Amino acid sequence: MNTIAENNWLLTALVFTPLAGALLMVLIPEKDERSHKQAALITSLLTLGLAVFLLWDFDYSNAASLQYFVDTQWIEVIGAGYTIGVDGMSLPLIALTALIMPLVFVYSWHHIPEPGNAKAFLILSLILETGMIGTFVAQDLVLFFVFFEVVLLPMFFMIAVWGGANRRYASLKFFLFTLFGSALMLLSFLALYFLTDEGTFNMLVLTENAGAGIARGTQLLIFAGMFIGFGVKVPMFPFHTWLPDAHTEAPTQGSVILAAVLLKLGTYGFIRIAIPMLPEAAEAWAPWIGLLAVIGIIYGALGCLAQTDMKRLIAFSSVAHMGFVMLGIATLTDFGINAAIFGMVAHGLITGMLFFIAGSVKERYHTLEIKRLGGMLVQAPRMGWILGFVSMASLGLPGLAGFWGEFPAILAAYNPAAGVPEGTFRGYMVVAAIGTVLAAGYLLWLLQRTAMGEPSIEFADDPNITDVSPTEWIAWTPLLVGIVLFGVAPGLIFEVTDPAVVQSLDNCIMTGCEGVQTATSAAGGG
Amino acid sequence: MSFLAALSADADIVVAQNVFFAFIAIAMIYAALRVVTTSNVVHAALWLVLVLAGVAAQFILLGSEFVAVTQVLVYIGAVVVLFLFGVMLTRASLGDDESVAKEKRGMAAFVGLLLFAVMATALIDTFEDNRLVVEQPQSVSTVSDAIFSKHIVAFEAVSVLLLAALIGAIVVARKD
Amino acid sequence: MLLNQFLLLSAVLFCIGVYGVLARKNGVLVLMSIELILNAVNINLVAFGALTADVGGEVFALFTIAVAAAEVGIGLAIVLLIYRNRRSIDLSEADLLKG
Amino acid sequence: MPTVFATLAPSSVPTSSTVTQSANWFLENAWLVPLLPALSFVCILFFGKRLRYKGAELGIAAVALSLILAACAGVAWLDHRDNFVLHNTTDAGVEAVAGESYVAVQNSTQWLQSGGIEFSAGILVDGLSVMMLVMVSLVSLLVHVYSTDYVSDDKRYTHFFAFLSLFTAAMLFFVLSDNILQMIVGWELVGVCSFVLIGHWWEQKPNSDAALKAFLTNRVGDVGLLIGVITLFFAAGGGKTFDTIKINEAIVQGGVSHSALVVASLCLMAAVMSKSGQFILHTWLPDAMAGPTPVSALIHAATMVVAGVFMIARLYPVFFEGMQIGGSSINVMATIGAVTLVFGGLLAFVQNDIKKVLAYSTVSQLGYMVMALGVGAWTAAVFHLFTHAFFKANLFLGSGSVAHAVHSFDMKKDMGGLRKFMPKTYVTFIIGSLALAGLFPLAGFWSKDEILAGTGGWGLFGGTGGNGTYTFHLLMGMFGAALTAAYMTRCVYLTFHGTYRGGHGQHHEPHESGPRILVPLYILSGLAIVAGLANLPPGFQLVNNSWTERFGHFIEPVGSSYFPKIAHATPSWSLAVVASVVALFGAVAAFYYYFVKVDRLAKTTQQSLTELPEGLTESNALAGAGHKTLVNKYYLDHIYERGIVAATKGPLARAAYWVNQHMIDNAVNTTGETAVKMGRSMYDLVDQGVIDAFVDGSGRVSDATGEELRQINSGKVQNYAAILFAMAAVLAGAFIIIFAF
Repeated sequence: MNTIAENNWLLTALVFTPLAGALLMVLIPEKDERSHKQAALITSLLTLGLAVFLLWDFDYSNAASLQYFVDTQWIEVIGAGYTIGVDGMSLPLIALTALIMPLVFVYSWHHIPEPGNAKAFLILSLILETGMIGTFVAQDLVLFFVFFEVVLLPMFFMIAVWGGANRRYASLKFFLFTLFGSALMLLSFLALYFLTDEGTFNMLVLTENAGAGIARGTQLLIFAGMFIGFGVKVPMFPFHTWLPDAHTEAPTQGSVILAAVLLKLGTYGFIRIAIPMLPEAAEAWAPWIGLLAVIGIIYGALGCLAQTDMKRLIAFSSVAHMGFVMLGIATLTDFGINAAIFGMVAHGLITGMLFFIAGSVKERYHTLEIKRLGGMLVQAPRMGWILGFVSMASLGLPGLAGFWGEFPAILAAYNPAAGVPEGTFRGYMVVAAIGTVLAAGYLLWLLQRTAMGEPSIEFADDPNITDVSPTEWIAWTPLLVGIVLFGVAPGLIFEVTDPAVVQSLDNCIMTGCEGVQTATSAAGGG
Repeated sequence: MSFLAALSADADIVVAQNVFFAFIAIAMIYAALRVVTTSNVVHAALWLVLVLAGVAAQFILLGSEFVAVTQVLVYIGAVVVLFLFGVMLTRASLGDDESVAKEKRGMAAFVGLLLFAVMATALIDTFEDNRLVVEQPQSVSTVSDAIFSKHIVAFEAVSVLLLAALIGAIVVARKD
Repeated sequence: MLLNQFLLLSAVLFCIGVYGVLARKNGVLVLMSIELILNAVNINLVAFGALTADVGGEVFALFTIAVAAAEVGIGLAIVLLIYRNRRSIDLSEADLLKG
Repeated sequence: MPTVFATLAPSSVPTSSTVTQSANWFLENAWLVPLLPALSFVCILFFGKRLRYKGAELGIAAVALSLILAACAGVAWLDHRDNFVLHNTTDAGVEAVAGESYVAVQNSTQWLQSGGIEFSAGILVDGLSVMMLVMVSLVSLLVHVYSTDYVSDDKRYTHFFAFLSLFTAAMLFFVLSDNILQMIVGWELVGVCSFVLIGHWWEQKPNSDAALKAFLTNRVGDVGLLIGVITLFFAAGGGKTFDTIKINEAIVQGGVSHSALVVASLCLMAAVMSKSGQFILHTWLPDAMAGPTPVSALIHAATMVVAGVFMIARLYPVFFEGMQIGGSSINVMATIGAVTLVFGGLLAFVQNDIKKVLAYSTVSQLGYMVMALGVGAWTAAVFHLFTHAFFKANLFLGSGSVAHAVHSFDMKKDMGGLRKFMPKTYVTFIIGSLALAGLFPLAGFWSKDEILAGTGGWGLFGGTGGNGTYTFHLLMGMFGAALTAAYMTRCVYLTFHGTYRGGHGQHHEPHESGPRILVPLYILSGLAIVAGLANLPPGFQLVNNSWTERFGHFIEPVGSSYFPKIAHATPSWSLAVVASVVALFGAVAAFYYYFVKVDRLAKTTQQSLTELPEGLTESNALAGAGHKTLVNKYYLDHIYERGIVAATKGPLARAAYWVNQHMIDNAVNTTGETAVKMGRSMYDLVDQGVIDAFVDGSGRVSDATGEELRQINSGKVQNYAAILFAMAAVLAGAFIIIFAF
């Protein structure tokens, strides 16, 4: 695979700027909350600046190759390297992460959750950012794993310390689930290391090797390990039960980060690691992934219909949306995987936004119980309209970002890669399409009961209930603009991801993964 | 059996070593078991001394005299004394410890045995009958050369760690 | 001598140590069990050092001993603190993490 | 850098021989027509409240400009249709392509790229889309003007105009789409605007319920749309394209498997049924009358609901081949249309709400259009779509004018005798009603007659030809015509005749509406009179031959490679006469009942009556012996009343309504409730029960002593450590096992 090693300081700077900021903040006394907020915001803005420079400087004509590539020794004895690089697949996700974090800090300006301690909260957020960006740039399995786990602890503390009433249970559940998945994932990584001839953790080498020399049965086992490891993070049915709890209990910022970026680590792992490294096993597992994906779509939607809590409903909707992403991935076609990446970004923007709104609703009404809310359009009309707008985006309205994650995924399911059972996937397609109806159902139902109608007597004259505040506007506007922008011009993302995805699937051809081969060559011919 | 084969094939010195090893090992395992089962804290500390001394003896068998000496000095000389101080300061009953009754032995034993089974399988599977030939003890100068050249950074780090631990212990245990 | 006899001995000690850590309720005894584990590791280090005729094994054993000393110091200080606060060093009562 | 933005640069479209890129400026740049209202939406949203007229002026200006552009495009199309000669650039030079007369204009740019395939966005301008452009922007402009008065004191005035603009933009975008992906976008966007505008007064639960119902019903159809579009994408031509023309051409040339087309056409039909209110997915449309009346006129009568019809017309080869319209076999589409038109007409009888009468009437008329497409009468369907837009918008706006005066939509309680108070509205309403009833020479007559002729079932005088002989559908169409005339007569009587029944607790009498309401009514009723002349049947001897069939000539893409070869029915004088007589018969029956009998009874009893009292014998007893004699004298009347009118108005319509309200609505409600129940029970049982229990249980298993129930969460470090060590051991074991492979 080609790599371009110019400007190779950039990614390192991007990854470690938040960490440096966090270290700096350790020195500021805890009392000085304002400085902390400023420091965190400036750090994240710096990171965003670097990300914007990355977007500017990125060679789009070469989106398929890794750019800003760095490859140095890190832990010699086990052959783990500090290998980082970015291509079209990871670029949108890095940009998303860099965008979300400043918004979170802007939102935190007036909304540090109970029990306070802005210093710790903000430092943890910055460490999270390092972990997330690091995961997206890592090109070495050990490095990937380290960053993947760096994310875990801050999130655990965020939920356990700043969470709601049932936070301990939720945080522990989150921790145990994810740790369980990570362990299996690590096992798979080690197996790959030992069983390939090269004995390396370098993802480029492993991708090019694509499972050659490993017995089919072993490949299936290794893939299963990754499947569970990444699947827990996604989260796929039936590993999803940590998600509603974690989301419900987490502070607003935690929910936003969790929904916007953290869930993507799992799907990104599938695209970047599991499928290219073990294409043969991926093909064998694809129908099962697809099955769990569509179960997730329907199950998540039905779960939403049963919820009485707004935040929990949104959390369940994540299960359904990530089902679409996984369905796209399971088709093993360039169409599907492009759709999946788009879906990740769109879900990040939309669900992140929904959680912001839920946080603000909670702050105003001190409850998220749907039947007690109502008439938000009367008391806070702008917020009500934003909720309506984002609901529309979430249910996949064409012209807004959500559609481009859903529709192409359903489209890809009509014609999955050869070697993947076509009839089965057409069945999945129909089920997924029905899922869109249910999505409309629960979102509009939510909208009707929270935003429409007259306000309930309980809150009718509550002076706390105000419309969107300036900080909220600043934090929300970029997300809203992004939802429209990517909805109108989906090419902005597809153009970047497509070459990388096509090449990633092409790589399987060279090592004889026939199924993917025919699919991509057919697509290329069309 | 590879063990027996190894024993019979070796020279006298090796036989002596093996006998010595077996003797010490059995004593150590017994002592260690007593450490984790006895209900008397002071007794436990004393059994621990036996284990630590056995480890020192094993070091000598392996030709690492300097480490053995350090083991005796640091562990038996300092650490165990520290433990005894700890026992006294916390005024834990010098006799039987009532908390023994609350122990969850089943769970712990299960985990311990499971772990041992896995490790033993892996070890026997991997190293089958690799031999150790200890020609002559490592000289102290070799060890010191290695510490102060190749591992100097680690050495410095450990010294800083010790300092930090010292300060930390004082801060934590201070009365106010 | 076989390498495995040392390794197995070390494994036995390690597992006994783990048993102690898990089963014991007395803080001081848990610390002692941790010492067992550390010593098991040391035997491993030295044995491998002897196998490869490398001095690194011994050097690291020495470092471990030093770190263990520090660990015992801090550990006992924490136990003292717990004792002072709760008048007991029974770990089964230290369950602040309970959800 | 940003090569990303290069995507916005135009890319050449490899097109077929009946498509050109270079044409008149107005045709090439027709995308400006939807763009203007879209910009106006954004501007109204952000600055509307600060403007002098609160944003209305922006909307009106944008739509007026759109109308001008659309009209220019229309004129340009007239020229283009007849005079454009396609040139082919070859090595030898530029040469004219012979034999092509119908050349559509396509202009597109790359939109996105995925899997190495480029997807374009663009416009397809041909007769059909130009006609829709003009029609939509015209009706929209009139509705805008009308609304400035109608909703003038609404608290969300600005917001209302913003969404009117957005709707107009979305609808124009939809009709201009050159590919089906873009059509989905427009399709859904108009749906959302409909949702927002139906729920305009969302404070009341019924309104938001209606909005939800509309959106969800449409979503159900959209499942079909998605699947149908995807099937076409992969099946049509094997080229993986969304391009409408390419798909149509591939089908016309016969390169597409029939089974795929069957699937695609059936799926798309589901979408049409929901959007265009076809039986059984029509129930949302009457409920949608909860929205403001201008919205009902624009969205739920003239434009959005015909989106389904437009889609069939646009993708006609898919349906033509998929449903085998060429034969005279009973095909799904024609039958759905026929059932809908009768069913809708019957339902219109029993409504008391004037808007619901019109709503069911819309359902019925949409049924005509779908039936026409189903029997192969493409031009007739599109022509009916065109005329219907004017007279139905006219009727809706007229009903709005009435309701504006009496502050109610209930004909029986609050209307009656309004002819005296609102003479101008009355006249326009009568014109609209007559046009809808299909009486010569108003618009509805011509288009309905063409549809009936198109069924090809009129064999009495030599047959009318066409694509097959659909006698059943002809009969249904005839019956529908009689029904239409009858229910409109009833509606007119209840609203404008008799004596005024409203005004409870009101100080002032109802008064005529202002000019901003009346002028749109005049224009629309004018169009309702003359629109039918656009497509006089061929062989219509009263005018010069060059005046006949102009609409069909300019709109129907006959001879182009993207349209199937369909046969045209020959118009028949006898059919026209018979159909008119049937319609008149319906009108006369209803007229006799209301204007003669009820009116007389009302005068006798000095009451304002809306019906004869329940039960005909009682009514006779009440009317007195003289009246009884009269009734008995006219034996035929008796049959009408007891047989046709009473049966139709009473049991049949009531039964149909009952089915509608109970069976279908219930089914919808039950489905919804079941889904929620399923969700809840699944959540309780599976999610909270099985899966969580499994997780918690696994914690218990690792605890050998099993002292505490929630061991996993005991808070004791040692338990955590135990799990940690055990899991490490298990993992190491797994690792060893993997090695053993």
